[in-house]
Amino acid sequence: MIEFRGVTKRFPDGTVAVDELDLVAEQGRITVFVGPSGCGKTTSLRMINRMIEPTGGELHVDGRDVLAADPAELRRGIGYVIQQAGLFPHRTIVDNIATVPMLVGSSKKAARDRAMELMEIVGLDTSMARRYPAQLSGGQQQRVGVARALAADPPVLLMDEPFSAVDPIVRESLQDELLRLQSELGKTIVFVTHDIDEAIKLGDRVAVFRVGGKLAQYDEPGVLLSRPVDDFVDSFVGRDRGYRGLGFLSSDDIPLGPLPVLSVGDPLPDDGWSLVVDGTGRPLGWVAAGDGPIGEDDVVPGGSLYTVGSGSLRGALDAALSSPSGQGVAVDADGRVAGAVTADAVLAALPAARDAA
Amino acid sequence: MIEFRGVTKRFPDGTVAVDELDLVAEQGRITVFVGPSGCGKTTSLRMINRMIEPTGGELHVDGRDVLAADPAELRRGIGYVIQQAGLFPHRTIVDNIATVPMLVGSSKKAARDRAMELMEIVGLDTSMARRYPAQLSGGQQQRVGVARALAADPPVLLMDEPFSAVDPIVRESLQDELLRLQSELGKTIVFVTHDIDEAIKLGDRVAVFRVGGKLAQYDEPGVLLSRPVDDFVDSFVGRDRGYRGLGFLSSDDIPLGPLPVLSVGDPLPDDGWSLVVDGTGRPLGWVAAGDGPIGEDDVVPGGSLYTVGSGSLRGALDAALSSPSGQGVAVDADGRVAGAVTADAVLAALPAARDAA
Amino acid sequence: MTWVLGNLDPVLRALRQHVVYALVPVLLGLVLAIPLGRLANLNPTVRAVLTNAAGLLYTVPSLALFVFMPAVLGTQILDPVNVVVALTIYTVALLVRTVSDALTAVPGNVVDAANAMGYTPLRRFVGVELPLAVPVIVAGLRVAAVSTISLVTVGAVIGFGGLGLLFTEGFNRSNDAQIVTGIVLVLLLALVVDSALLLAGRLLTPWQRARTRKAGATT
Amino acid sequence: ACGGGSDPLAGGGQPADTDQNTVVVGAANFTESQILASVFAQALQAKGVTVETRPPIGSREAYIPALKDGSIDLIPEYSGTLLQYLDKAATQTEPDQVYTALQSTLGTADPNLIVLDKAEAENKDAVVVTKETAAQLSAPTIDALAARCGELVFGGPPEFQTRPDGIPGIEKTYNCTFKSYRSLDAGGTLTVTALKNGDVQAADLFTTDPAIPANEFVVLDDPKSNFAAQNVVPLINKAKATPQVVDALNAVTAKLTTQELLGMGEAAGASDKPSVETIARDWLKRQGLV
Amino acid sequence: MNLFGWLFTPENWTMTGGILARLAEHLGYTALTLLVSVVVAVPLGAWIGHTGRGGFLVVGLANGLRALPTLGLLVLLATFLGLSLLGPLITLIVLAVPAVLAGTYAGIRNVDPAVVDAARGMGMRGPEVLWKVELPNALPLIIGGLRSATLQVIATATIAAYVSLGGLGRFIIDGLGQRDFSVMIGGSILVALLAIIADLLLGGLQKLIVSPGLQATGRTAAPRRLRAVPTRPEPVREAA
Ligand SMILES: Nc1ncnc2c1ncn2[C@@H]1O[C@H](COP(=O)(O)OP(=O)(O)OP(=O)(O)O)[C@@H](O)[C@H]1O
Ligand SMILES: Nc1ncnc2c1ncn2[C@@H]1O[C@H](COP(=O)(O)OP(=O)(O)OP(=O)(O)O)[C@@H](O)[C@H]1O
Ligand SMILES: [Mg+2]
Ligand SMILES: [Mg+2]
Repeated sequence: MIEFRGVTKRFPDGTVAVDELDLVAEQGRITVFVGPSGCGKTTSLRMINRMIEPTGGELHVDGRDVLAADPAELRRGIGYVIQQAGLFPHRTIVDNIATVPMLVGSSKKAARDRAMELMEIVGLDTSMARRYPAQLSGGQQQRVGVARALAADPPVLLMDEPFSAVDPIVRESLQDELLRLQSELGKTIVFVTHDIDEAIKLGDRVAVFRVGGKLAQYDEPGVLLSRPVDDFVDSFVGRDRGYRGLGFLSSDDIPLGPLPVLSVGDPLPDDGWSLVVDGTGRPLGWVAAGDGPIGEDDVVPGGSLYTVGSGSLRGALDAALSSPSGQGVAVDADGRVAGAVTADAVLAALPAARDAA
Repeated sequence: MIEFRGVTKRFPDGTVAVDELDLVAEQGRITVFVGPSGCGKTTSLRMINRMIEPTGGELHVDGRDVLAADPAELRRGIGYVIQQAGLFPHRTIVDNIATVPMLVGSSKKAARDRAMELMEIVGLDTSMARRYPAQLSGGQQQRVGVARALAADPPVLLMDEPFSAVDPIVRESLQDELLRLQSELGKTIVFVTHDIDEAIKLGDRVAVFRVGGKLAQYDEPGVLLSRPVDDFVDSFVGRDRGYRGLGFLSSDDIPLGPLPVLSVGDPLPDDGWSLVVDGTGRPLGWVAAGDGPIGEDDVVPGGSLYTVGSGSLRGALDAALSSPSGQGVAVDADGRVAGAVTADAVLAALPAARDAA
Repeated sequence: MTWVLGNLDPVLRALRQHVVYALVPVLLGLVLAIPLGRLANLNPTVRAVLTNAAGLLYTVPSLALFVFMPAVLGTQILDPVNVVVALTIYTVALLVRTVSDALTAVPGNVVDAANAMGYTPLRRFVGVELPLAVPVIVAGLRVAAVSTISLVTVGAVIGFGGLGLLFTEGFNRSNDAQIVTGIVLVLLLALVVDSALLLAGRLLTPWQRARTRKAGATT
Repeated sequence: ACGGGSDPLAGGGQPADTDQNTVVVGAANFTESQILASVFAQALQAKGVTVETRPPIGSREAYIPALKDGSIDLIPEYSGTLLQYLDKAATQTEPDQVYTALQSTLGTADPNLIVLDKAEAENKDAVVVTKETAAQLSAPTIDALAARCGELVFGGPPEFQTRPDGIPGIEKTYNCTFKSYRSLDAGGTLTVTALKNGDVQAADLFTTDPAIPANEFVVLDDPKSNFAAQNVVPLINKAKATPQVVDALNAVTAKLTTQELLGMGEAAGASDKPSVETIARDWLKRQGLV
Repeated sequence: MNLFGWLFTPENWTMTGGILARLAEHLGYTALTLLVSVVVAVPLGAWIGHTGRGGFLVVGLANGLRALPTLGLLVLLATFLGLSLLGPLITLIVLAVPAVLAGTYAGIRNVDPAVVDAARGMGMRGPEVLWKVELPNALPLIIGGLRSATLQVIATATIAAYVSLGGLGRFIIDGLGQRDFSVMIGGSILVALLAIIADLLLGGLQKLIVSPGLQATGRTAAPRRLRAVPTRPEPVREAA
């Protein structure tokens, strides 16, 4: 658990980067700091491991007074991941990861063995162990950065815009990976981003900072979207927040409708759109009404798919809206067609889901 | 009008960056090239002003054969804006903008006067005229870049990821500015980006390239979202595309429901949520049921607002989804409450809007 | 050529002497410049003082510096220490800025990451900053070594050995062959030392090769 | 001498740090001195003395301090200029007078240094002019030149300008003040070239310089004996002058005549540019000294 | 003995062959050398930098000539050319050209490629790009090269005295021959002072003619990444 009590940082030039911050980042949870550029996110984060000295207030990490601790030692017990990973370009991947264990006195062999394990944990092929950072893609480098921060098995992990330098697709996979990892490791994570989507996706709780180093709102993401405390948070959370808020509502209660399917070679439907599936029941696309048997060319790619069970109302609604037929395709965990979901059904489920959240 | 006819670019090392491209960028419209990194967007763009020589095919700009033109002269008639502006660091802002007019023989005075006008047109304070590029923020530099490209009043404007180096908020304002400018100037613009959101927002038509320099799809953004031709475009266009696609559907047909409003000081409603407005009828927020008169503190900020007339189904749906009461607030152009919009009404209007598009 | 073959002994003696006079200062200079360069980065004032002092030393003609040395050091007039110290001063003057620049160029986020992992300052310097500064330092060292090799010849004017003797003596006796031999040997020596440093730099920085390999592969 | 003096060139008087029995041989920065130094060195070696040679040092003003501080132990010298260097007031000009005066002056000036037997060989500084200039003079003497000194540029080594028997001596003895002085080198290529090309009209060269006959230069007579006798003498650190060393060097000087000196100078000028070591060794062999 | 007394004796300044005369000679040699070097090296460096052809030549030349011993070249030329000014002048030019050449080349090469690209994209032709964009932007490094060349030449011009020419080196060489330490140190101080003053003047010139947009403007001037090879050639001195 990380506790800020009235923490203030005034830089020598007079800038007040963080102003009387009171905040508790809960044990085993992901706390996200979000806000416009220069609002003091990084400063707040770096005070946790004393990379920046607070000028006022108290700061405790797992009950220990940060300001009373030896900085180097404190830092060895707190993982830190930054943008573009900050890897040591002159060390191989495995040695990068083994840095902290070796710093605290592990044997080289033990540190490297542990590093190899960690590579697997963060989803890196161990054949890359002997490469240098420059030989890795940006996304791979970020994974190494995470592995390195995890190497000493610190209870606390600080991450400062770790994924902002990679492209959107890789970023999404890194985010998913982080959530998976966290579900296994249960670290206390403080994560800084200026991307509200990322904050909402990753955060158990999200702290929105306003410029001047003030905390504007600190809430669960669903609450943030549905009840921003003021216009600043409202505008920061952005447009589409109604739609995005659906992402925090469970879709378990949506009834699935029947969805008749055809296969390639079947005759084209008489009217409207029909879904075509492959031999295993996975959706191939839609065909419009017509004559004759269905050819490969007749199949039009469909909309987004809604996975039953792991899905949110957001996914369900988008599946419905993006389908040419108005019927969203719901699939099971194996990707086989499970039924149809309509926008109306999503809306109908909304009040109940809101109450449940 | 810019016409690619079977244009191919094979670099000396054998890379085929653009492969038999056929494409017409229409007069007075914004054509966006989008696609993953390395797919040949930049190469295609730069062949238009012969910064790169095509190795095959024909290219015409406003009916003129590019390959037969004198490159330097051709370029003076085509505005070109690149990432991070590429401003001349040794010249003041006004002289940067005046470059092309002076190159084609304008007097210094005339060129500078014109440059001052352009600064205003792109939204730069003319007090910055004597500054140097290094003294401007990234967003301001981009505006200078646009002004410079416009200086010779070229009918054609090429823009290569012009906004990708600035932060998201500035980027959005630059995008809006570009759309405003274009509505006044009506240039033929080719715009390169790798951000599908930007492409959808700016493009009259969007060309999606796939790696290897092939055109995957070339359509209006609404069509792209609703009917991606294949899985590549589908996955590139991304999730939420059903919802985003609503942004291209007119909301004119949505019926507005009645929305009773209260003022501060009125008694709190008996049940459900009620909208509170100020003296001019502009929404202040929602209040929940309770006893006693409405105080400022009771008012909860509401969801996003839907502006009647200029709105799309997307805005209307989000207004409805983000409202605590389930009733989206529709406002008129002046921001006064015009009525309520519900999600059901949006869905009901969907088929008609789709047909109309 | 015939002259060289006929006078192999004195030529080789001069060469040996030259190697010692040139390489000792380069090594000493490097050893001194590293802590000084680090010091220079402590704050802008120290840096300004050190780099300006280095620049100033550069304006002192080398011949004069050779002659001043006994006054400063209290050494004998023909003591090779004079040359070695004078050339060491030049090397330090040349390298302090290079080392300072090289350390400044170490990416900030890497240093930051090291701090965040709990490196102590000394350990960080030795384990992270210095290795990353190697390419730039080696580049500067090559320059320093080559110029020192050429500078040693000036010592011959006032009675120090080395290949410069071939110049002064060849000049006295109008012996072109001797002068040319001297020039060629100085150039060869510079080339050999330069290549050796280049090679050493490569061996010390395997990650650099990794980078170029990758760059090569992607184009 | 830690801390040094205000004038480092005065030397620190520190004893040589080389082995007590090693004789360090130095030379001035002109060819003849180097040849003589090599002759000394090889003669000593032949007698079993450990010898170390130093690169040529420069002018007398440079190597005398080196001798004093023990950087070198032995150097070939010329009796007259050495005497004048030590005693600016010395007036002796005849070889034996000069030699005797030198010995006594040295005894008081620096008791650590002694000169061994002088050779018959002489190599004086001399005022040298081109054949054409000489032809315009009434007689080939400095006296005759004196009237025209004001029109002439004189060339010589930098130190000649201030040496007692250099420009000051010529001015005093012959009342000859040259138009200007041009610093060149000690009887080397520069001086010869300068005289040959007319950059200077009169120059300080050494009488044994093979360039004089080669270029048909004329050595002007010195009737008022501005330049003292210049017999070659070994100047040596007393501590190193063991009987073995003294005998070996005296044996050399006994054989060294002006003619022999000229011969070695010519050998050095030969087109194959033999090394001074070779010239010295050849001469020693011919003389049966090795 | 007062080591600085020589400098403060007025007649040492004014006499024939005195300090003023030597100073004038020294400045003359330096100016002539720099003039020739700039005329040769700036156009060559600009052309190579602009076309990108022959870059290896610049690098090779800069490195190779650095190793060339100035003293050796000087005496070699003196044995051919005698006492003329030509020998020392060639020697000094050989010393100065690489610095100016490398400065110019690096200056042009270091211009942000995006800026050059923008210039071409606006329809500037090759010479226009060079004149209007590349050269003005390269100016700081060109002058940097000139500054280090000037330092080297001023310091090294002293060796001209070794082959009997004038300049402040006379005091060093004559003082050496005469073992007059105060003359030597005085001469050296003059050389150092001259170098410093010349450098300050060139620094002033740089402020004057380099566009303010290129001079570090505090917060906004992004630090350039250092290259593995220093782009501004370090001053190298070979003889004095
Ligand atoms: N060392 C410093 N000295 C003075 N002011 C500083 C310093 N570091 C940061 N600041 C200022 O403190 C404020 C907060 O900075 P901080 O880096 O914490 O912002 P941030 O929220 O992380 O922004 P970003 O999203 O741009 O990373 C800014 O106004 C910044 O300019
Ligand atoms: N000069 C060149 N020589 C060889 N190959 C090149 C050259 N320029 C570009 N390419 C290659 O051509 C392909 C297309 O490059 P291009 O710059 O057009 O891509 P892009 O779509 O603009 O990518 P990005 O989004 O990264 O800017 C790439 O594979 C690239 O590596
Ligand atoms: Mg930050
Ligand atoms: Mg591109």
